[in-house]
Amino acid sequence: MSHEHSHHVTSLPVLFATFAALVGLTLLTVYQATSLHLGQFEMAVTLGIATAKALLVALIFMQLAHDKPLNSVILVSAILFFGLFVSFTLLDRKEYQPQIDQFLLDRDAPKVYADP
Amino acid sequence: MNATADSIDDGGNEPAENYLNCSNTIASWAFTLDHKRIGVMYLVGICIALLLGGLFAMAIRLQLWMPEGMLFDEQMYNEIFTLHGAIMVFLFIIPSVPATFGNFFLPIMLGAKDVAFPRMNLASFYLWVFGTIFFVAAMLFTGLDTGWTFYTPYSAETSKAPVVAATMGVFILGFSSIFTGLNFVVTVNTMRPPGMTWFRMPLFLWSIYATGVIQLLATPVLGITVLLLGAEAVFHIGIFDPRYGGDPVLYQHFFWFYSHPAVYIMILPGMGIISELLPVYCRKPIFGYKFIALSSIAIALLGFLVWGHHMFVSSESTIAAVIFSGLTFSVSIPSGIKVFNWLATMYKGNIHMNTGMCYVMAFMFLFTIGGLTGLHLGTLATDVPLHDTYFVVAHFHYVMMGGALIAFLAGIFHWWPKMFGKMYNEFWGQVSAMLVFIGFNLTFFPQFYLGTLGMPRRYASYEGREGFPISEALVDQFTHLHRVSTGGAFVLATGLVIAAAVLLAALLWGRRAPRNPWGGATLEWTCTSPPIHSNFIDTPSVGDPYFYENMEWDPELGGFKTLPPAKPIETSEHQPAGSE
Amino acid sequence: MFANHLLPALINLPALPLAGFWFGEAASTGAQDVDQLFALINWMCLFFFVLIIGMMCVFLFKYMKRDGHKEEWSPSHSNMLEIVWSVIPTLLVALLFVLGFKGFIDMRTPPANAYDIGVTAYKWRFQFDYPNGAQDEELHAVVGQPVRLVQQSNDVLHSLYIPAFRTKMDVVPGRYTYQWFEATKAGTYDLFCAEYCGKDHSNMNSNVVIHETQAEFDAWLAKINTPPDNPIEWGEQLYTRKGCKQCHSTDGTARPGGGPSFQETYGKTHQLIGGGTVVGNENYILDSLRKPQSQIRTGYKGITMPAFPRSLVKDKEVDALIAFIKSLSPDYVPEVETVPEVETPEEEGTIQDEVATESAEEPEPEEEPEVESVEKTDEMPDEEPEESAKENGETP
Amino acid sequence: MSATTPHAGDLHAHRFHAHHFDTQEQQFQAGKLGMWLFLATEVLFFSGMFCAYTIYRVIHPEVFAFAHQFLDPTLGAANTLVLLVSSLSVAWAVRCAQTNKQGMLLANLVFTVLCAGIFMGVKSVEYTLKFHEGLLWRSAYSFVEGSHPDLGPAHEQLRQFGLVSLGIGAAIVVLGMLVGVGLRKARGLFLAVALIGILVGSVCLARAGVVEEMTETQMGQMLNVGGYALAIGLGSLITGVILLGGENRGARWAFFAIAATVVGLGAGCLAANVYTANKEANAHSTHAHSTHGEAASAAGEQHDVSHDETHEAGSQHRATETTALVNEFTEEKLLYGGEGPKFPGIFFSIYYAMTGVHAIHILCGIGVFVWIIYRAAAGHFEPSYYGPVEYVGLYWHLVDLIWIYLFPLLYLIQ
Repeated sequence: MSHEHSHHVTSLPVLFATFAALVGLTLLTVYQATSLHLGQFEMAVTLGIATAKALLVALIFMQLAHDKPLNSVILVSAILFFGLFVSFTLLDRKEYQPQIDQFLLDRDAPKVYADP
Repeated sequence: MNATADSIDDGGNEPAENYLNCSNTIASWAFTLDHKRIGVMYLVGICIALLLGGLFAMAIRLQLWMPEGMLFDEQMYNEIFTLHGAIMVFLFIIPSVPATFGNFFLPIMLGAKDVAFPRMNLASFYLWVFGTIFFVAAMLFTGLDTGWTFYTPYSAETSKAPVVAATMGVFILGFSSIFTGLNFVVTVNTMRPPGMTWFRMPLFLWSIYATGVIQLLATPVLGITVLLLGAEAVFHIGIFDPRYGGDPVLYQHFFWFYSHPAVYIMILPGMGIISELLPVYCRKPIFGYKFIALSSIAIALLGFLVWGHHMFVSSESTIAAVIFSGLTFSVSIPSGIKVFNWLATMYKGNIHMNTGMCYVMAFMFLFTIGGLTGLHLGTLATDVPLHDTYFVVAHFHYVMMGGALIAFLAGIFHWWPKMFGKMYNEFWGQVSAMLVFIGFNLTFFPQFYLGTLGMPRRYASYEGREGFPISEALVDQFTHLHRVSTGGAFVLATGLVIAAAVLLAALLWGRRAPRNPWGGATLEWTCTSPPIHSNFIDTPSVGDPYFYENMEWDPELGGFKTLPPAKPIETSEHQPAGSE
Repeated sequence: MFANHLLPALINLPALPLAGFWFGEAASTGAQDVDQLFALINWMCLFFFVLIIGMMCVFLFKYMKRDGHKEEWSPSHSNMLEIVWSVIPTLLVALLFVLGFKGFIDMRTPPANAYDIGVTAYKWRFQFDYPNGAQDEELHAVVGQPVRLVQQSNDVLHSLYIPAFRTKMDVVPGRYTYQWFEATKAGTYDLFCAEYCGKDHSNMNSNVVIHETQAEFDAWLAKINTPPDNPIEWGEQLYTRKGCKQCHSTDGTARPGGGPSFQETYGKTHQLIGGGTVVGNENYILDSLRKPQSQIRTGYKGITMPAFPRSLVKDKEVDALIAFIKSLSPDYVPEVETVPEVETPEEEGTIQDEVATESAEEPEPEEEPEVESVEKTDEMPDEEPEESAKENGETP
Repeated sequence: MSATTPHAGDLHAHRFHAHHFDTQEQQFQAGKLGMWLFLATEVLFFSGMFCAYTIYRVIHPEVFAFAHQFLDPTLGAANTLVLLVSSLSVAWAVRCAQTNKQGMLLANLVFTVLCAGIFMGVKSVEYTLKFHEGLLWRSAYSFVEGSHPDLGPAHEQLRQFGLVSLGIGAAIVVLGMLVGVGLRKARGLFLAVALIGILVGSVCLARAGVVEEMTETQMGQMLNVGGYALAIGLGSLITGVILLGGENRGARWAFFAIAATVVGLGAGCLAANVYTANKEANAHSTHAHSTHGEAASAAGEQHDVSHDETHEAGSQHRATETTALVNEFTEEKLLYGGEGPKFPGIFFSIYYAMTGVHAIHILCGIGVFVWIIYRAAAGHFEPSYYGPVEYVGLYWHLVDLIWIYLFPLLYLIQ
């Protein structure tokens, strides 16, 4: 195995095709967000398109598709810990939101104690 | 194993030049890329931090001698305990073992010339220095009184300048920590020598590796947390500060997502040192190698799932508290596995009670108490009264100080001959271990009781305020316990001073150290004491790191010498479990 | 010193855990549950501690290096052992989790008949609001009556901790937090702030008074709800009760790290940070209380003074405080006419009168009343019909 | 793990082979692993802000729906495209290093930095606009009509200074490339100066373009921004022609394609600015205080305006009602309350935190690219040693990747 070929070299057509796909997906997401009204699916579709783009960048531009699996593992585990952090925090935050709402409600309501 | 008797030089004729004396200019130290010199510079730095943090600790203990506070007013006391905590956590414990012993010994244990990124390593040290400068700035501004946790909204509304200085210091120290961890992970991953499979690495490397993983995954969250906190204090961006619609409990989530795993950054390297020292001093292969190695990784990963247990009474929701409590108990299992395996290693050994071993025993005693009292705190119902009391203070000092600091001392006594080529006075070393052990227990055990009686932490005085005195019986009990604690602190300090004196005296008057004074089988004992600039003359060959049967005490050398192996290691029963 | 304090403490120390009295007196229903669980964990810990450290010591002495002793072969791993010492602790901690979980759910679930007491924490006091409108800085309750504390914070994080009831919950600004207890014994207990909250954190304690009978409690409640007739006397009480005393003296000296003395306040002209002066009159005092950061006198760190909104100090109470501060002024002459006036519900009128008199004497007569009226309209929603009397005096 | 297996090509010692690595392959893989680990820390670094975003969006969807309308999706999309193009050029640069195409390597790297400059330029246009409209973070949020300050004569000077420094910057880039290809000694200095010129230029221009009073014609603005974009496009075009003359035919055409893209982007940027300018003009001329933009005020009603209206209404979001609410607002409410008319500020807190930290990453990227360009011009990289190009490329892709999420999450909320 000669050194020049020990690393994957991405061909130009692949690079440009990836780029074209990325631009296409960007236009799609702008169109979807401004012209289509998908209601409850909107967030999922937006994030889905973003993730598709992210995957293209990671797999082809960042060459994860041809790289050692360890590097993919690192990226994936970073994202997993990201998810862990956000999801646990969000879970707790949503649970105690009523106590904040109640507080704001009371604060804006007339005072309980008789003001002079 | 291709080592033969004649290929191993046991130190008969040491080369005159080593990493310490190969060049002498200041620049050769300041710009060195040698991991050993960087490790030594770190050692000096963190010892200064320890001294500083220790002085603040003594000030705290003295203050609490009298119920009304002996030395300072409240404000001053608050600043002192804040600096004690922040300095000890960010400047001392987190970098202590990885940055000194990790830097010094990780490449040597791998038979490598250096870590993967030597320049990044030096950068990491200077980031530590700059971070320290920010802390000094925070001290000079006077008024960093937020506690080391920087809880909002208090940190966002008072004493802005020192808070911003200190948080920026933490931010920079975070980078230092990330660089160190990254370096170690990459080094272990890519630079292991031929023959050193994952399960033939010394256990110290496993623990440093696990620590590196935590440093990489947790520290950036601290970075963004302090950055947002700084923005909150300066611009009032309303994410954490309730005065602007933010949420202080959210800050606690952010903070503990780093700071709980950080606890394992502190203790895992300590456990690694114990796993390394124990078999050497017991002359027995480590018991359950694979379980100890994997439990390090398990602790590192499980450590990320439990941060919410710092918030059981911080108005975290009940469901989150329950989930976090359940997950918290999971961490106790791998920790328990380690302790039991250490015990099993001692079984039928030939225990050399050197200073290093004395500290190892102290560690096991203190860490057991620290770990077991974690059960009181992990259990939801009992945590409620104990939270934020001296019980917690005692618990984490048993783990962090009784764990991390004692392991650090064990390591320093173990490796001092290798690092500086001088033997220390064994008797005084053991005296220091005794004093530290006794002093430590005297200082912190009464604090468990203080905590259950209800003494809250971070109190500058405990007599109550005018018109509302704390009940007399309680003040009496508090006073007695605090005084035992303060007395113990002086014993502890004496022990530490003696330890420092023993080590420094060794530098001046110590006998020249042989290559292998304790009979260790890891690679650092095959190079000279102190090691030469490039560590090894020839690439060392890798054997079983816990195989001691081919070693023999040589009174002439004052150390151990290696005999040809009785039988090839590959077929030995003493091979680590992992290689099967 | 050693003989006096250290020695007795050392002698007592081993006896303490033996007595089984880790916690102090248990005075609530929940406390007994916590104590039992704590004792269980203690025994469990003791067992493991003795096991581990005992084995360590035995090995240490048995296998210590000595002449002729050599290490012996023993297996270097055993999956059976590893499983044993993983599974048994797992089961035990699972048990602890379940027990702790149960106890915790009880702690977080107040009974339906709980008596609500409002808690407002501020630097560095707790204020308790009773349903009948009474306010006090002591927590009072009755034996056998479950009490739910509805907590809010005026500034930073605090934590209300009652060791005797084994209960604690942070008080968080911007939201409510709750805790509850049911006392089982009458008496006076300590109450601490357990979450670090700044300078006087260690002085933010109070008492919990548990009354034997409901009648006793009601009597106390009625008493606390009736302020003294004399506003100066009332002001003096508030001076202690609202925490002014911690930072402000009454003898002209400045407390270290605190604020100006009350004696130096009324009727003097003060230099402000950032230029300008202010005259120590009623408006100044009101502003200093409601918006302390707006006018900071030179030589003081205004940042330490928390704002006291109306939920903490009612307007009536402000009047009393002003009367008190006024009485401290060196050139104070008791005014015979005003005293009966403040006793009536129309204290607001008093302030107005005084401001009017004041403005006649001050160099800037234009500004002062205007500020006053803005202040009042800003702060006063119209929904106080029962107090309409005072509106008459000041609506433009 | 084959890191320790020596490669045939590794046997000759390379000049950039660090002494502590056994083989060059080992060195390359170590660097790459290090970079990936660093990227993992970057992901977690951003996680804090994504967490804050998620939480406040889940709890206050109405605030996000209201406030995001002040962001211009056209500018956001333009910046997304700029970053995508730069990602392509970086990937291409790596390929060039692998295949030993020195000229294209250099060209691609320089082009990437230019893209970074454009990104920062557009970003500063956006920031300036928001600053002057009072669309700031929570405590400083003060969205009031007609809050554009007049910079006076300093304004014109600023714009000219921007144009001149941009021109100088572009010229020095060209010179630097020439010198880099010819005399491989001093081009690092040239390139650094060039980049500083470009950055200063684009920021100044952006400021000048936005803060302008509308009495200054829109034509002036068009010229500014157009000149800016065209200068960059032409600069890289000329550079490409000079650099590639005779070196590589296929690549030359490809480079023309890139240059055309840059010009296109410049035009897009121009269009975006014209669009912005039109919005301004509308706001001032039609004084139609229509209530399109009343939207979700503090009361928290869900804003429901079709996107057409949204676009037309533009800055009419400074609706009278909002203004009225701002006036009603009292300090006490801000200090001790969550919601108030200033509450949309929470969106901008998060917006500034996320995009600001991202922009700092872009700046750091520019810094390392300068270093890489310096080394590329010095001819350090070749198929057996191109690690640094790949590592910096990975970093740049991650910055792009984060923006890929920031764009829809901030600009495209419904």
